Amino acid sequence: MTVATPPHAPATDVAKSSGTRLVDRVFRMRELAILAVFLVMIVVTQLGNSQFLTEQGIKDLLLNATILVLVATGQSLVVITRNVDLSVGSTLGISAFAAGTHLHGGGDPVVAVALAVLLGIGCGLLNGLLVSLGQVPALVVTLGTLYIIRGIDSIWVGSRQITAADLPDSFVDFGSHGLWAVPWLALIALAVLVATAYYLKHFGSGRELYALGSHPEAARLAGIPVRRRVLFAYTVCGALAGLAGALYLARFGNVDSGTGTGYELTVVSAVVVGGVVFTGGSGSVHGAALGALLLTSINSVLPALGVSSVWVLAINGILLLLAIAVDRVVALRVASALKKRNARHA
Amino acid sequence: ATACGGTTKEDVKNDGAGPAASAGKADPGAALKKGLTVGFLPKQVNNPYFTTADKGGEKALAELGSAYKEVGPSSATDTSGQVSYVNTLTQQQVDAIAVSAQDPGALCTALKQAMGNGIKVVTYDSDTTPQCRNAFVSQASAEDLGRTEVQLLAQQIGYRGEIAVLSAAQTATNQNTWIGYMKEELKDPKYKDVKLVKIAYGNDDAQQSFQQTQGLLQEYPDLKGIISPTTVGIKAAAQYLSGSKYKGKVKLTGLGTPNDMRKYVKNGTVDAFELWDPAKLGDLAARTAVALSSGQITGKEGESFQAGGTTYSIGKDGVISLGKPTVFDAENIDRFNF
Amino acid sequence: MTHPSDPGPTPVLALRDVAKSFGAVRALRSVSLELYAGEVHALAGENGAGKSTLIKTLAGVHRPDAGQVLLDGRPVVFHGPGDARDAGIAVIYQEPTLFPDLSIAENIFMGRQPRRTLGRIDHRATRDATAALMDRLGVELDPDRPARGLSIADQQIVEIAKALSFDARVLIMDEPTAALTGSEVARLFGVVRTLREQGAAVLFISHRLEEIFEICGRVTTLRDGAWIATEPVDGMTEDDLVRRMVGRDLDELYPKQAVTPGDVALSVRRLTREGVFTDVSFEVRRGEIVGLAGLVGAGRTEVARAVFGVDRWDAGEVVVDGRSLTRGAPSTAMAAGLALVPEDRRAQGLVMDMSIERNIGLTGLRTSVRAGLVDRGAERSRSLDWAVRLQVKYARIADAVSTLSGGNQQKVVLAKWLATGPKVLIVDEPTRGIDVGTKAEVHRLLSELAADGVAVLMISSDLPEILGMADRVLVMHEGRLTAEIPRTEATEETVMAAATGRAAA
Amino acid sequence: MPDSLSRAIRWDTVVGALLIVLLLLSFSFVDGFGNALNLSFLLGNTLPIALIALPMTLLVVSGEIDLSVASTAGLSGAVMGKLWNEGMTIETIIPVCLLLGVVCGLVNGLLVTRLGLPSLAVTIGTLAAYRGIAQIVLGSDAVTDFPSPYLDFAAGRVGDSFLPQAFLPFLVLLAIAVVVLHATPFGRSLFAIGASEEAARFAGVRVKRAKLWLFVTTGFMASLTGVFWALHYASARYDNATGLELSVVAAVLLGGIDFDGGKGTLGGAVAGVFLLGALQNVMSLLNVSAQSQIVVTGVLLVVSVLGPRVARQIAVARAGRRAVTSAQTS
Ligand SMILES: Nc1ncnc2c1ncn2[C@@H]1O[C@H](COP(=O)(O)OP(=O)(O)OP(=O)(O)O)[C@@H](O)[C@H]1O
Ligand SMILES: Nc1ncnc2c1ncn2[C@@H]1O[C@H](COP(=O)(O)OP(=O)(O)OP(=O)(O)O)[C@@H](O)[C@H]1O
Ligand SMILES: [Mg+2]
Ligand SMILES: [Mg+2]
Repeated sequence: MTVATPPHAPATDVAKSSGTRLVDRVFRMRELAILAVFLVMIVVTQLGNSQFLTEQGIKDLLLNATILVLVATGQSLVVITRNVDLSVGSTLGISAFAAGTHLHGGGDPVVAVALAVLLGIGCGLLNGLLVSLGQVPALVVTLGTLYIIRGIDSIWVGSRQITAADLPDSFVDFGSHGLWAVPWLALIALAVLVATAYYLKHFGSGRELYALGSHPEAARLAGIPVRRRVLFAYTVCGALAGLAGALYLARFGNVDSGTGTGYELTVVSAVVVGGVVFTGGSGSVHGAALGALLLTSINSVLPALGVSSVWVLAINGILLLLAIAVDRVVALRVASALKKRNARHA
Repeated sequence: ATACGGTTKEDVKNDGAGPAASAGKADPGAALKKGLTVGFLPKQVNNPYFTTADKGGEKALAELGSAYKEVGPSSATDTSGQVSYVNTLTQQQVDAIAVSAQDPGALCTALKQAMGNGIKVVTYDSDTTPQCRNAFVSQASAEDLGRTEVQLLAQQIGYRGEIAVLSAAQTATNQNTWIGYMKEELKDPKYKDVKLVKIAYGNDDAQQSFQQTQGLLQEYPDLKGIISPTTVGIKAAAQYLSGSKYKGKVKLTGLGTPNDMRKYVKNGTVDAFELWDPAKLGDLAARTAVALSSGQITGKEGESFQAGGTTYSIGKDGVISLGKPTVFDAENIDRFNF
Repeated sequence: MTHPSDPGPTPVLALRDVAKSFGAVRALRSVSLELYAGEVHALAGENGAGKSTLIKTLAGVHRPDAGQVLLDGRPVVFHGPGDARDAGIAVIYQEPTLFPDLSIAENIFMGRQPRRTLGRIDHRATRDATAALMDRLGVELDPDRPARGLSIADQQIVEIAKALSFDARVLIMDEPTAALTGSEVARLFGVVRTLREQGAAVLFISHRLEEIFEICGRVTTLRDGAWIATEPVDGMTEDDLVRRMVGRDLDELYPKQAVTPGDVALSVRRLTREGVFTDVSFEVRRGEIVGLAGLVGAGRTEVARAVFGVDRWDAGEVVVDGRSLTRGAPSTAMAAGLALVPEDRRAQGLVMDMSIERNIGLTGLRTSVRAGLVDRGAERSRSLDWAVRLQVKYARIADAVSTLSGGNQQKVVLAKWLATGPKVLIVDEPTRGIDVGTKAEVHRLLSELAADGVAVLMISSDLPEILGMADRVLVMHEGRLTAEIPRTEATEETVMAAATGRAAA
Repeated sequence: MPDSLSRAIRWDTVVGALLIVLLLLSFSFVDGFGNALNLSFLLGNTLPIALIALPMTLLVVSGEIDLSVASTAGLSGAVMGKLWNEGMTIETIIPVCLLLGVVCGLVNGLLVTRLGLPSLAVTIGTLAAYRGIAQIVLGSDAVTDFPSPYLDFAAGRVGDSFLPQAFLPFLVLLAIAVVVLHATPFGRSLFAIGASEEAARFAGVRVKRAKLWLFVTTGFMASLTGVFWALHYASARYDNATGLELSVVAAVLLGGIDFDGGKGTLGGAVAGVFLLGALQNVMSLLNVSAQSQIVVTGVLLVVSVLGPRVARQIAVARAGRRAVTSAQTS
């Protein structure tokens, strides 16, 4: 800062206009990079296979992304607070089965979904309580609950499974129908996403999530109820994993004790690709959602281009590396732009 | 040996092929022993298919007056887990092990150690290399399965059009054998208008199988039929088809369980598919194990024994075949519950 | 005891017989303090005397083990910093506590953003209020800029802005000026005076005694966690205050001995780092202490970092003792005999979670080895030796440095580098946050080192320190060396003229 | 008093004690646990995790993580099978595979240190990439016919004792790792890097170089594990060792290694590995179902982090109370 500012020269006008634009551009840029990668990928695929973007094709793309988008949205909330929830796959599995058993017993679909969400909230609360009250590393605790919830799920479910035949037709149809090419499930995910993004940007408690992820000690000193916020983030994450479980049931019509196994790595990948930083405090849910869309689309694009499934895994991994490398380059650009701005002039 | 004195493949092609027949001779007249313990080790516990199979084994053992136990890993790709369960069963001195091998080679050392400790080893559903077990109870001859699936689909599409296969993992031994026989069958001139365009791998994962099906349909818009010789694959493909515009237009067949597929048969997504009765498979595995332990058979080609009223004979490499698979369609599906 | 200048009947905020211990360390023992509306009250004491602990007790960070906190004469219990804030107490902590990922505006208003309907944040109002605060402090910081990458001084400014934004009844400042230069301090004091006139109570901590005399009405002294005295500043001398703090008389503060400089030990030639500093050339000789002055942000730290190799330089050359250094390699710089005491002790100087012993040992990993393995005995005796020589106040050498008071942490950083026996020592703000007694000690040490033939480059924002210690003063302005002033000609005026760019180089 | 107390509640000591208690109980009460065959099974099946846990501990202490280890192991197994099918000698194949592991580690290391990417993200990427390459290399083959001297070494025991032959080399590697981490300047600097990278850099530690070395070593050990795995189970497939990374991470966490970096001991990590291995073995012998075993593992992990925390809080509270009373009496 400079010492000699003329007393009545509000330099703030200049700062505001250019500054706002810069910061906004900066944050949008990272997401734009992912969006660009995504669009290029889609266009290339469409050029290679004209069947790709038919009504059915678009519907498939959206449906594929839906569940991951939901879980990734919840996960980003937790990651923004400098924590992580590895148990989402297990939560998804157990809530999907709970919803399934309810429907199998002739229950109401709305109650079934509510049941799944409630169970998810329960798992989220468990994680949140352990992490925030116990003040122990989230990675270990949620790796533990990953095992615990999965184990309980397996003991409860045993070798039973819920198949499409056990479910009301309306529920299964709901999983694949929609408004023209936009499935109902995708609309639900979109609504959740928009609501979460709005909350994070425009509500005090949303901003506090960023604050406490950015510097936990400072957050405590600023009087932010750290534990309550962390608990909240985990609860939302669990609830969304539960909701995703119910939607999984609608979409795949099939759940057993293994449902959602290994999902945590996919979710974490989506969040990371979406530019949510693991050390907390930065990133956005729409970034994470874009990351999820990108990741699931790769799995549709490659078969549509006729790439042998042997190659899919390797290409997936390399694209993931590319995505984070691109993100990093963008971030570095941003940093140097900030530095230049920082060069003040008397 | 090679010039550099190293160990190469040629040096070690020594182990005789063929099942690890027990030293003694078979005594077809020997009485079936009672009070034996047979340990079932499926690829994965909690897997409905294996649970049905193992329940069949449990029932048979109860009839024969022997004890049943089941152990196994909770993941179908946890090979080292399966190995340590072989070790555990060896440790617990069971009389026989019935195992569905995740990997044809990986269990060998452990199974040989078990046989070294006097334990009889029967593989079922999925085999190991022949010298690592006494006998293999095959669900149906691989040839039968491969050929009938092509026949089923060809009928449904009127012997004309492009077809694809949706398999499980690329490494799944049984899948690959079946696919081999499918290709054989397709060489028959009556299939001259049927073209197998692609083999996709869904890794026995619902979501991946889903997306692979989507990809097949996008890549080959004129696709007429899909064969999925895996219960997970066919289920995922059926669910995708039933919720898409391809429902009823693209035919689907393969291996599935009646409970999984009932809905899709009823709503017209699937006309017919096939499977053996897993409970019978478990039943036969149990009876084979007891027969081996009682000395009625040793696992050599040509031996035969009675099991549940039927006489089974041991084929090449110690393979015992369950029989022909059942075809399920709208007519008969409600008569089955597994 | 009487309060001759009692400004009002009930104190706004008070401590009565408060005690606080950390394990075996008794940080506060039965301390009482009364803060009245409209007064600026100083808190003085050596490093580790318990000042920060006292403040944290007032702020609700620590719960006292015994005694009471009184608000408007009534006992209160603060369950957390939020309670204290709601009671109208604003605190600037000794170490900046910003959220690096959030904008300056959000940092200032976190938790108290102006709201619109439905509890939504009014982003525009937040930004405008921030800009107004920056105006009031006379600084030009973009409210939308993230806090990451701000210099310590700028961080301190944001902290001050944050505290001011509360319009609090009580403002508590723990060494707010430690990172600031004269002109910013003057601005801050202007604001503090206004607040005082408006009836706020201010508690102020500084190790720069002249600041206490400039702005404060009363001063409370602590020593070893115990209350010593509370008295009006008027009529006191600096020596009186120092005696209260230290319990004895003090040696001369700047005991620079005259030495005849020897050979050139450090030679920096046309060093340039794109966009940060340009064409910097200077030499430091054995036995010489060279001061590097300049306004905050002039690029002094950046030069030091580049010379030591933490940052790369784009052009130029650094020669230590005749050996040209590779750029961007601190290990070769160390091998050549260079040492850097960095400005940010918490992030750069120390591994906070590691013990005192290990921290001091860290620079000696390469030297205290036997047969390729760490020689633990040698490491311990080396660490103990230096901890004692610098009079670090600690309970156990194996305690984590994070448990030390700020000044004692600084001493550990010094110990860590002096233990390497450097030929050239660069110290960046070596006495920031260090109490007068220790400051004298550090100064004595630096001149001893110089007398022993070490070349010392001293960066400091404390101009009297530079003037008192340096044989020669280099001045930087906006990334360039603008002046080189010999000791005899160095005065506040000449240095400031060069630092603000008013004098041609 | 607080000193000895805080030392006593160090988690790695607790894990070590738990392991010993478990072993004693199992020897006395669990049928079939104590015989040589079972112990050799136990050690043999735990070895792959233990082998990777060694470099992983160093990596985690320095604040990084490598999730691609299992894929690296799978890739070197796959390449081993492929080359063997091509007729190469096993004496050439093994060094080639180890070299491949070094390359895998180097790629991880360069991405992390040169591009400054977070290791968690990078190695999730290479986790998929390496496994994918393994799939491309070996496809659906399963190679089993490796030369028997090698198979026997990997699966065999020392004489009639319970020690697998491969355990002896592991002990040597363990000793090396312990010395490197706890007694060399390099190891010391890892703790500093993990706790505060910037402060370490300012103290002249070559942070990037150290990390690069660690990633390379981890890659090397992972491929060594892959080779061992293929020989031990006499089966080289592209999906060998799938999911092993989670077991390694769980064991290392259980051993009290802090994933924020800067804390932990190798003793704790190895105790964690064998505690998990022994527990699973015992539970199987006791006919505890696989599902319940998962729950037990999870509970153990949660307790492993909650336990020391609770103990410490109790200790601190007690010390505080004592200080107050002494302050009042003085
Ligand atoms: N969290 C803590 N844990 C253990 N000891 C602590 C802790 N905080 C402070 N101390 C100890 O309490 C004593 C008082 O520390 P405090 O930070 O209050 O000193 P200070 O007067 O602010 O010193 P300085 O001028 O150096 O900032 C010191 O001995 C310090 O080591
Ligand atoms: N010429 C410059 N103009 C504007 N900003 C600068 C300039 N040089 C450096 N900065 C930025 O200002 C901050 C302070 O710079 P630096 O630490 O080099 O200054 P300094 O003179 O050492 O000041 P102090 O040590 O008192 O903070 C750094 O974060 C740097 O990015
Ligand atoms: Mg202090
Ligand atoms: Mg500086």
